[in-house]
Amino acid sequence: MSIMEYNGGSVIAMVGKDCVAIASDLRLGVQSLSISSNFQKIFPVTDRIYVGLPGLASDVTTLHEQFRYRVNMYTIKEEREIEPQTFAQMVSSTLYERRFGPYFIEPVIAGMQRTPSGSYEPFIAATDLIGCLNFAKDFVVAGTASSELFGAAEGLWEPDLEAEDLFETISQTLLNAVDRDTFSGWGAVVHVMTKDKVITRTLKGRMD
Amino acid sequence: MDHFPTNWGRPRNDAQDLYNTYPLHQRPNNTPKDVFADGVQRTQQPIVTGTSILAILYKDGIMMAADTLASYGSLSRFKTIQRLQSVGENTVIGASGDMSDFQYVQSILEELMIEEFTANDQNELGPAEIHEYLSRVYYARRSKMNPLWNSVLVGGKKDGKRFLAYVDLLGTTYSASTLATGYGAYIALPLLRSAVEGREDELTEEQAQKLLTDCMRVLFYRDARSLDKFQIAKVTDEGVVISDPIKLDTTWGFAEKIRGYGPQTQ
Amino acid sequence: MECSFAITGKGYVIVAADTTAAHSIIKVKLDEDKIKTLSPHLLMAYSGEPGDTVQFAEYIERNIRLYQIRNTYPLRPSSAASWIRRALADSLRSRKPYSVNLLLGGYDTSTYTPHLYWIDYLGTLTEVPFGAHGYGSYFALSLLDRYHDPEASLEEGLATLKRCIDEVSKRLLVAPGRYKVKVVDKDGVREVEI
Amino acid sequence: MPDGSFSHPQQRSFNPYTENGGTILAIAGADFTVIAGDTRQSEGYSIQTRYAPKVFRLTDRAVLAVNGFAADGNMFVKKVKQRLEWYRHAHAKDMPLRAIARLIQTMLYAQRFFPYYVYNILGGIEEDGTGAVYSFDPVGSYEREACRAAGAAQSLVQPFLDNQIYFKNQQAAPGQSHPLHLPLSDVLSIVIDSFTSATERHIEVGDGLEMYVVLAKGRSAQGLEGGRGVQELTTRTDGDRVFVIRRELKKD
Amino acid sequence: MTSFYSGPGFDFSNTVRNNFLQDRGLPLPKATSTGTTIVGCIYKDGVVLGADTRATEGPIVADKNCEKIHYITESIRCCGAGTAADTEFTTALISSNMEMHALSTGRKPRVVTAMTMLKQMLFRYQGHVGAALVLGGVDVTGPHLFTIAPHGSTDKLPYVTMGSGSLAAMAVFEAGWKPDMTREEALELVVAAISAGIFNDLGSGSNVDACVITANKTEMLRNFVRPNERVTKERSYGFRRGTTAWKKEQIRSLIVSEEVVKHGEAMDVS
Amino acid sequence: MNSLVSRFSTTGPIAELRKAKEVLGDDDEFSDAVWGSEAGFGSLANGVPKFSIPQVPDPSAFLRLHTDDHSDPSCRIKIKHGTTTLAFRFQGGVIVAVDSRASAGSYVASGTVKKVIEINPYLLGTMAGGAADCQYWETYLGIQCRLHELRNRERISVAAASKYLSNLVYSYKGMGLSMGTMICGWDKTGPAVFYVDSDGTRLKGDLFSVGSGSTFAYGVLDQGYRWDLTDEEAQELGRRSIYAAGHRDAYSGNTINLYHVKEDGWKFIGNYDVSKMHYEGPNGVGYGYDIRTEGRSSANPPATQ
Repeated sequence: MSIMEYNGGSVIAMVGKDCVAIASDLRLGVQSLSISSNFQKIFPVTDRIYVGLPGLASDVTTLHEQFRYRVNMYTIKEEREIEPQTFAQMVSSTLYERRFGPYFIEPVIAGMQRTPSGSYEPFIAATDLIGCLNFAKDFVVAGTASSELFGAAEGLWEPDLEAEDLFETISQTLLNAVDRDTFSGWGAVVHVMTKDKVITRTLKGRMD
Repeated sequence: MDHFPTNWGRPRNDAQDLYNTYPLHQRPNNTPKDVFADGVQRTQQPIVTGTSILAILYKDGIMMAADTLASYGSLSRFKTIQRLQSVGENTVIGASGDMSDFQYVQSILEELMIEEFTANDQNELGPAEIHEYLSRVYYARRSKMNPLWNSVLVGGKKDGKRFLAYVDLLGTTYSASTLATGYGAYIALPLLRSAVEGREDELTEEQAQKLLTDCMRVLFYRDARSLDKFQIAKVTDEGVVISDPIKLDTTWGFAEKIRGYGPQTQ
Repeated sequence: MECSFAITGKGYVIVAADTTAAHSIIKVKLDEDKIKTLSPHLLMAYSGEPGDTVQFAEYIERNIRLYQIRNTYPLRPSSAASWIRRALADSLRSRKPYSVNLLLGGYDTSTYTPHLYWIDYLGTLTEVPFGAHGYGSYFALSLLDRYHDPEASLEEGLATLKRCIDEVSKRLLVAPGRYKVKVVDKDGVREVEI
Repeated sequence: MPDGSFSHPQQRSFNPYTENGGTILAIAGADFTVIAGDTRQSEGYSIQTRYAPKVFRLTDRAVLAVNGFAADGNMFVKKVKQRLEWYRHAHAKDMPLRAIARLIQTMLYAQRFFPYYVYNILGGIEEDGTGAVYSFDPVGSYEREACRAAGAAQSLVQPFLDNQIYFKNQQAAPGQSHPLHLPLSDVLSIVIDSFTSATERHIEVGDGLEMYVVLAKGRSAQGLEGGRGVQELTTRTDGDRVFVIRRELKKD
Repeated sequence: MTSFYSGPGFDFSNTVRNNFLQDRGLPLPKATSTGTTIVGCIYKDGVVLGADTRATEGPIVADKNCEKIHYITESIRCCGAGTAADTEFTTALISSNMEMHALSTGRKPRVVTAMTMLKQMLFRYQGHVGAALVLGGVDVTGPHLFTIAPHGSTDKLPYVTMGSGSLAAMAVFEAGWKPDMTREEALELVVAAISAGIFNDLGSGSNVDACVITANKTEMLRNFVRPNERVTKERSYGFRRGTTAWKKEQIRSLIVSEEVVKHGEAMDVS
Repeated sequence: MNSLVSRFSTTGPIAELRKAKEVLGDDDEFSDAVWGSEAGFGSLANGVPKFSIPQVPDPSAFLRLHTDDHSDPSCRIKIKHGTTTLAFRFQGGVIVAVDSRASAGSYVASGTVKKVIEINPYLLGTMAGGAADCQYWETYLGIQCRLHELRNRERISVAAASKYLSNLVYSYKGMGLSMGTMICGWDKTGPAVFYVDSDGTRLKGDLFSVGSGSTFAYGVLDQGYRWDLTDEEAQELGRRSIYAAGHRDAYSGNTINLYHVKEDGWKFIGNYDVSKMHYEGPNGVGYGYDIRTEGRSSANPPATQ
């Protein structure tokens, strides 16, 4: 039982065709005892960025507060919304600052990045607990069920999924992965982002 | 057994005994004391050791190479040890790791071959049989928690079939067209694989010998417990031939241009 | 061992905590009140490392009070929970962290809703319809899953609480004997007998 | 170092176990069973060999896959084969699958206090002609299942199989239901994709793939016979049949 | 209460808490450390650096195509092995320091300068910053190649390797390196060395990145060789829409729609 | 005399065999039983089987080092663990209910474990702790119960069967066995439940729950338990209690297996998916808290005028 497994929880993000999805389970546990079935680990940062924070629940809240503060400061100073790429770097440096006393969180970032031509393209990234960024082109995962998520996503993910198909693929990946992990589960939530809307769905997952 | 919900079913934690209920015989200070335990000395670490063995398949059979050094810790203790040994007419074995254990294995193999010979059934043990026997010996010793601290390569050719396999102190066995033990598995094996894999039936004896010599040279450059004197054994249809020690030619010319480890230029 | 429970009902939160103060194998005191009234509509049950608990509870009590004096009205339950969590999380980074588990029950007078927050010594915060700390939670949570009703009247709520207490005293080897029970609703805080 | 002579010169106590990587899986169909394993054997970050079989034919209707500590695994398979040979001599027939499963349990449990570090999956055809998979833990607890992955990448492969074989978390289209058993061609595709996915994400999986297919007596071997890399291992002509299909996996 | 402002450098405020958690019997997670093969080799006109592209978390491949050759200056590059975040941030920091140095001195920076900065920084952290680096570049004094170990020791050789695949790669160099190679020979040797790591070391994998630096040109050959492309899957795994059961849905539209309501008559501008 | 000579002689076939055994470590003593069809249990019929013990000063510490994933999460051999089982006596017999999850570390190794072991048509054993320990010893117990029947021409009593098991595992105490089981059945004395564990405890009782989720099961079970429950109520209580544990305990869950022991032997009532119980329940009413209380709110706004 490591600290990362103390409260449990997993997050995954996937890229689709002009859309991106991020999903997490909803369990908050204390080791094997489940406390809450509605513990959100994914937070909106801007209209087009979501960040998932699986790990120690105390740090989920602390880091969420800290990111909110830093993003607000950025918005005030720069007078524009932060872009996903920039936000990822902010997450990375925030974590690396505490290289020798880390937060026990492995963030996952999903968003729609504005291109120079004014359109949006999907963006995902993940970092480890000291801020090493991983920009993948397909999917990123983190949390106690990460190996299960890697396996399921590697099998199920396909390029250029439309938003609705991406929803099915990420949901199936997440649900089947967390069912094989004792510390994740108790329901799930999925956010699918396209250029003009965000669809948030609460899944009917296993409750054991 | 621990009955606490989150630890249910696991062994009880003997570091703390909250309710003074820990079984008497298992209390931390009541562990069974074997008064003779100190008297039993097993090979718990290798003492006089040999380094890598390399072996490959080639067109006519198999070829194996080993240097002639036996080290005592970081001391180059014995410089003329032969670590390749023929067993019967068709097999050669090479051992790295503890040399005394290897000598024991040599003796039981000799005994085995004599017994087989006395059976007089015109049936000689080939490399596959000897490897199987060795794997059983090594596995049995690891199961007794008293391992023979070696990694052994067994190679040979019998009835037109080449054979090459590995066995180590845990009884782990495997077979491949190129094998190496010790540092050879890290340094020489990549070179051997790229040269041999897929070309096992094309490689001539000269090419094989050159390849092994090159690898022994690289090993001598990079393995601190190696020597520039080595032997090559080959097993073909004609039987086993183990060469006399060969001296490696080495060059260290590039070193002349190096000054220091950083900003120095002169 | 320490046990605390809290459950919400129609317009109220019941908070119950055992009243034992223990040192090693000795019960030092049998009627200790481990539920602090932080503001007119806010209750906090605390348990954990002896010493830390009282010190932390008083620190929180004073600061919540200070806020009320400065701003003329008290923090709403969710804000208070967030602030308390922050205080606990920050203390965890200090040289001498507080090791305190909390159940924070409050009645939000502007939305007419009772709120219950479960906070542990690591600074984990989550809102729950019912919660428990201590070994009692291993027995009470499944029981409450079965019997808790968000629209229960106070009598029904107390009956459910009674079930929890009975179950814990039946099954837990180190079950505490007595509990203090407090209720917060639109009329404020009051103690009830059980 | 693989021979232990350099890596832990200070180590006082001898560790009789090591881990040799790789992954195995088995899927039972209505009248066939597929048992597969990769062929890489590794220790630490080194590849020991690119071809070390983990799946072994026991009889014409039973195939055993072993994974974990290779020396224990190989020795265990030898002992099982020995016991099956004795059974054949005593009874003049092959041991039925469910009896082999029980045999493996008692053999594993005999080492309860010095366990074989081996995860076993037994696959084959039952006496009633149905496909069956038995999975074991290292000390012998076992159960019959329809599919199972074990070994280094079990946690990667199993959720994928749950989804694709058991249709877990999938709602069937209105008015339809999920098939109980998949056809052989689908199962083989899923097995191959499981292993290519595991190879992508797990460093200890790769090099080669061996898929054993056991067909119930009388089932046509169409699609298998003459296929690429297919070899038949059946010893008798009138019973169940065993095939092996070999494929390459990535070698990095 | 701690403020959100934090000064430069590392922030140790969590260490007390983390030690406390450890005392409670919760082992701390290990930082992501990567097995890697990185190499460098000097040839006639400059330096060739090489790296594989696999990043691992234990036995799991976290990133199949990451970039391990980091930018220091235009003609100095640095390959990183070890703790991934450390290599990333250490090279970024030194890169910016080098830029500063170049601006304040007004000269093209030298490779030894970067090496000295790196070794001093790593030595200061006594190996706790787990970066093992191969630094290569060309400056006015010619091509240079260094390795920097996590504790801050450095080495200067005509061909170097680092990471878990370093032995495999070094074997290729020892067998094949010769002085004054051409660009093609050097590049081929580097590719062979990285490939030896990719195919023989489980910590290394996927593609070969290379970087050729000469006095007046730097070529970053990202994914120079791709020997490990995934084969196409046997099946398609798309799901029928409606496969997943969900309980509730919420749609947030990001389109700000404004209705322009006309008020009164249009202004008379005649 | 001959045998003595052959034992100490250094030549001849027996000596050869002995030497080979010594070198190759073949310490399996095979009796003729292995030739038979008993699949290895053959030797068991003759007495308690032999186990090989590692030759180290403290074998149980050795075992713990390699198999206890709780003290060392990276230990190699992960033995399956985690469970909730319960059994209780009531006027209509004995209800036995178990979950079906086996976890190895944090990985759910299986969701379909049969944790009720059908010893014979009148005896059930439950499985908690080491899956292999329970499966093996209760199968072995089944053999002994059958032998008892053959020897004495009557069914073994639940008390005797449980005593037999208890004595067996007690002889291995401290070696690292892990087992907590309820032996349930119906004999001349009526319905009976005995709790037996690897510590050597054996308790007769009315109501037991065992395993990591047992506390959660107790929470529901105690509140609903009465001696005079009807069969349907009792079955519902067993099911509901295991659901409660499956829901709250991370190491329990997946499905519920429910058995009812009556005078004419046990009967398998059914297999119920925990998640389906949460959303739909056995008859359309979900057990889940959020399902049960859907639409209900604790907000108490003053009645609007």
